[in-house]
Amino acid sequence: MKLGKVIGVVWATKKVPQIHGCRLYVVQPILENGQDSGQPLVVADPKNIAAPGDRIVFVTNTDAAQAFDTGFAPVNASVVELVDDIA
Amino acid sequence: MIFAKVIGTVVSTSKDPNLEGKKLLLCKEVDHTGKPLNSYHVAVDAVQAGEGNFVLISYGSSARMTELTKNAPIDAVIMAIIDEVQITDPAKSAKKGTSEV
Amino acid sequence: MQLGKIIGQVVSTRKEGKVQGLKILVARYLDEHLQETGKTAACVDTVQAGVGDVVLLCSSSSARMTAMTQGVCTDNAVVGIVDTVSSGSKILYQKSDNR
Amino acid sequence: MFLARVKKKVVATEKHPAYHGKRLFVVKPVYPDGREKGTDNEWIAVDYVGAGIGDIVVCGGAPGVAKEVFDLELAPIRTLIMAIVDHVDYRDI
Repeated sequence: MKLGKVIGVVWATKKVPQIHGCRLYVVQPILENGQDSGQPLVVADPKNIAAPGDRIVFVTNTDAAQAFDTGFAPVNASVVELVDDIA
Repeated sequence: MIFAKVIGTVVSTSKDPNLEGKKLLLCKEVDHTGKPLNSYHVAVDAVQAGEGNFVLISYGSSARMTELTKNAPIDAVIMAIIDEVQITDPAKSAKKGTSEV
Repeated sequence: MQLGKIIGQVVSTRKEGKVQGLKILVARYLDEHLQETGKTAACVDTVQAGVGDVVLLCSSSSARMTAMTQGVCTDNAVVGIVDTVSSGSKILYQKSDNR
Repeated sequence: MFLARVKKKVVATEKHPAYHGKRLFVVKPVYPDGREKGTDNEWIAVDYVGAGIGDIVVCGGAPGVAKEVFDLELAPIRTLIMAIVDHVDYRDI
């Protein structure tokens, strides 16, 4: 899992049924000190946790599908937590 | 997921039975501003995409997680057609001028 | 999937149990303009491809999803022989009959 | 699996149901002698062993591991803190 910052929204009307109603964000991976780390990527938000501007924790690869109620969705990354603070 | 632009089609007759009836599209990877990156994918189309479309591709084992691609030897699938990418952080949006998509 | 061109075959007498009897081909990766790149890969053949064919290469765990490669320790498989690649009205590649 | 140092705690109220009651830490991979591996190298890991800030830990995970150890239906969890390291015996090569 990694830390990221939501920097944008991807609008898509035509998508596979598994991700209907799920928002897709452009996320910039960041370090704990707020510094950017690597290239932005698209992250799904199945539980509607995040909003643009938020710091989040996201999970990648096979485990990303587990964030959906069905455990079955063609996504490579999912939001799992909204970060309040890092102490 | 990665951003991509559909640039062509791939036709194959002798292929794995699990690939039959699936449309294969040639997709160039781009970044969120539409700038072409240095890689491409041949992806199975799950959303009736066409040439010129700006799409999202899911890759690796996640690509098998649609009804269409379940249990098929597919490692890239087009799972959404993008209408718009809205970047809220002005410092990040389209640094290189206008989008090419 | 990636596009590749078959440039040879791997001959090996001692192979892991399930790999035995499978043809392992050497493919050179092609870019989106069908130009050869410097990278090559060894991949299990599932569609009787031959040297010179342009093929579809499937990687990672998806490579084990064909009838032939189920449960086989491979992470790269040839899953199709490409006939045509076109971009708009432009034909980028057309398979010739007399290969 | 990799060796890492626990750096900070991530505080969150809104989370995926699988994360309820779990502690998250920022961990940085380290060499056996405790030096950090690069500056741009940082992971978020779910605590399974009761680690604290400053500890050297063993982190890792594979698809499905979290599902098993936490006995959950769905677990979008990849990186786990699996062990707290007392000391590392190693030889420089």
